[in-house]
Amino acid sequence: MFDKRVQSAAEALAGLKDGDTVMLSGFQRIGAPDTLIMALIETGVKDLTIIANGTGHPGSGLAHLVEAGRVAKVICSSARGRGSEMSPFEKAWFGGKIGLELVPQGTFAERIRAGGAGHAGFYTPTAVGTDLAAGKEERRFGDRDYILETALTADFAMLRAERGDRFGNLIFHGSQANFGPVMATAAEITVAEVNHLEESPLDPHGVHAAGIFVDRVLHVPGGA
Amino acid sequence: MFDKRVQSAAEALAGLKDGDTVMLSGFQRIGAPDTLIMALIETGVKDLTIIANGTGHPGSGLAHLVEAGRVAKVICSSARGRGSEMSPFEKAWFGGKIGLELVPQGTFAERIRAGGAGHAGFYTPTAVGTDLAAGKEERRFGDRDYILETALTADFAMLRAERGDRFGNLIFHGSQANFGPVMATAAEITVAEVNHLEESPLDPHGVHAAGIFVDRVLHVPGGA
Amino acid sequence: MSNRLNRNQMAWRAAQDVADRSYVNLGIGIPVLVANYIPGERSVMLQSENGILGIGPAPAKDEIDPYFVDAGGQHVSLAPGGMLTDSIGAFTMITGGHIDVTLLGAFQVAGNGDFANWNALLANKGPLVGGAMDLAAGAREVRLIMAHTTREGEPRLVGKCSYPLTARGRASRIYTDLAVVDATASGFVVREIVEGMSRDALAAKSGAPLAFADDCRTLTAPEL
Amino acid sequence: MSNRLNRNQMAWRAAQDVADRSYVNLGIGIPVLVANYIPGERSVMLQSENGILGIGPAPAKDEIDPYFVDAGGQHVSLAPGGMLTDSIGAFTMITGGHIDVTLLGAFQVAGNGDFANWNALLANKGPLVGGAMDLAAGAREVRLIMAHTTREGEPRLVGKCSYPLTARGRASRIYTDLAVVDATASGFVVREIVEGMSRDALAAKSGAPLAFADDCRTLTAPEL
Repeated sequence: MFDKRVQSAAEALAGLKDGDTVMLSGFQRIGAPDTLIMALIETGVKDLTIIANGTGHPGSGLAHLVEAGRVAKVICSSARGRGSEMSPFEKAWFGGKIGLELVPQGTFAERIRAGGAGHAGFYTPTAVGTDLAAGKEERRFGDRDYILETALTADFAMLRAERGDRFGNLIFHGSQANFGPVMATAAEITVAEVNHLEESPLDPHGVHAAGIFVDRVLHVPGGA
Repeated sequence: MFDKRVQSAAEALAGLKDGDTVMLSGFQRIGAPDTLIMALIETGVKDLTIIANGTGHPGSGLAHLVEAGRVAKVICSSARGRGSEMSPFEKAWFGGKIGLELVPQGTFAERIRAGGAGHAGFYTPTAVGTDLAAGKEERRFGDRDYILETALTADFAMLRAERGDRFGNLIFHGSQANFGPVMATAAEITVAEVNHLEESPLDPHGVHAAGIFVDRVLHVPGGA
Repeated sequence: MSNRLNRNQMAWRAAQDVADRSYVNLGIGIPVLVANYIPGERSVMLQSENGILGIGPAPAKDEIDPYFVDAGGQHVSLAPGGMLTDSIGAFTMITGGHIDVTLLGAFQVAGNGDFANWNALLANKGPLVGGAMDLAAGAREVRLIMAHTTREGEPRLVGKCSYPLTARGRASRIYTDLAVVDATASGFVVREIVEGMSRDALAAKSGAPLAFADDCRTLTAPEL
Repeated sequence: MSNRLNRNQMAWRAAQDVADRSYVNLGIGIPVLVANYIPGERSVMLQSENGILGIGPAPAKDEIDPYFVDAGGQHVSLAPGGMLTDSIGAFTMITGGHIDVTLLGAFQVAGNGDFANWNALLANKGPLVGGAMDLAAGAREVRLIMAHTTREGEPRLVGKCSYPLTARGRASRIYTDLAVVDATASGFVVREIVEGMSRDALAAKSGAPLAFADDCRTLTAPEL
């Protein structure tokens, strides 16, 4: 029987190990799997490569993870903290203790999609002629220049969704989906924490992330 | 005010001209915009390049369009008729009167997505080492070979959906979505015929094709 | 006479190897019959490349929803926990390695796993590739179900395919009416052979050298 | 003293050029203020790259849904006809050329449309690119809203950007506190200039040659 429900965050993270690459959904804290991230800190794993849109809002799970020194490198579109104080990431980065690969946000999303769809890479017009194209192949198609961007995959993807069922299907609310559905496709093991874990299957026409992409679902009431 | 409703098929097809490239949704006749196609035949346009998954089931709009001699070339994943009798496409093709570009179905869908997302192309493992990779760049990434496939775009995309609203949002039913949502993104002008044209906006969490991609919506009751 | 398997028995045998809680795509022809014989205690999610994840049993005539058809055009129902998507969603599952097993028909297979199933070079028939190459390249495992020889007695297990290839080196197991054979780095290895057929007789019906597994067993199936 | 525009007036002026029934993405800072000044008879669909198409007015405090935030992290409502999507859907809209206009802030712009808005090379601040490069490359038209000079009086309209570029040749119009200026193949062309400022005085505040349109007008805005 398909039953992807897990009973604890520890069970949700089983198999995670030092050196893993981990995708974390969320944009402006909406859709961030903070319960899973706090549990991840508890496990003690280190040397992680984190693929997330930002480096962690103040007080967020990711900010705590970076502050705890468990992250070797972040691939993201924003590495800036808020306000005048330096963020844990900025402190680590200016201190030479953490790596950074900065990627335009659309390219970031699409590189994950390429990973999830089994494509090696794609040609995008984004960032042509800029510092973020440095070292990347540039190529002309028709009358326009493009750069080659390559796929991103991960050992784990951790998401937050509004609803889930035992088949792993997920539904998001408001602006919560953001990187969740695409990250679900690109990891060896995808774990979702959900506000509502439904007894019956979700509406098949309204599912935003298909159960085939989701390996474990943890009930974590609360938003967002 | 956003109001993409049109009152007739003729209005829905305004601007279509000889030599245009037209995407047609549908898989096994589900989701095929047959009313629009029959109206297209009425307009008399010719020398069309058709991008559709198949070359037209017996009795379908596309089969009629091919039979009427309006199609110069088809880009598709299936060019085979049903049963023992030759299809209109097969007659034209073996007679040297129509062009064919055969594409694996996943590559076909993804080339349209590349067109809709502004990407020039992508590297896929599909068809490596086969006749359908002939003339395409092959390239190794990691331990696997991929071929470069390029974007498809069109002058018009014609879709069939279950529900639409005046903003152009669409909802599909069952296996009707197939190529509709992606084709909507890849054409200069996207036209949808819908079974139900709703007075009020569709459920924003359940929209399958966003109104931004859809230019004209025609109410055509009936399935599928 | 040997106990040659019929189509249902071939499907039955292939079904015995379908794992519990797996995601499976069945090709048209004999492969779709596999769904009828998956052991009842196993839960399997059947995918169709036109956008259905979770195909259920064929519906009763009065329960047919005409919008639900599979890739072969048959009316289907939706299984609990299934979901609907579009062609992009469906092929993300396929090329992204999310389908555990695809079972396909084939014309020929070589000992190294090359196989041909899309173009039989038929007179007066247009070519049809559909999703075959995407499934062949993308599924985690590709298994074939095919008669051991042509009607004329020509081998279908060959040293080198003469028909146009679907993919190179991707077939791992072949279920025929006479045997279960693995394609391996060192060529064909027979795992099971029908009662009453000698190894030499099987070799005579094969176009490439056969090795026999140490634990090569008798291939049996119930009356079907 | 010239009638230098304040932030609201700059946003107001930019809003006057936003066409009816257009799809618009507004960057953080002054650009988001544009939403407040779009003439009431025009319908505009505002997109946010975190997955909202159709941002409505800021919600009243007791009507806030915490799951609805825009790319700047502000609570938003959903406009009628809007819809929710994920990052892939949002960036398909952006890089695919489906956004009619993006209005962005910038540090510098060159007469050929090169501009810099993502990396001010700040001490102790991590870099943030977000969706800027995707919007710059993908929107049909890119317009900038920016002070004509830095606080220290250094020109921001320059011959060549010294800050890292966001895109080459993509900015077409610049709204400053002093003028409305087009970036063209032959360099800057001033369309409007605030009352009380001479052409020479404007040129002195600009770092590259200015041409003046034959119909160069006075730039005025209501009290805001």
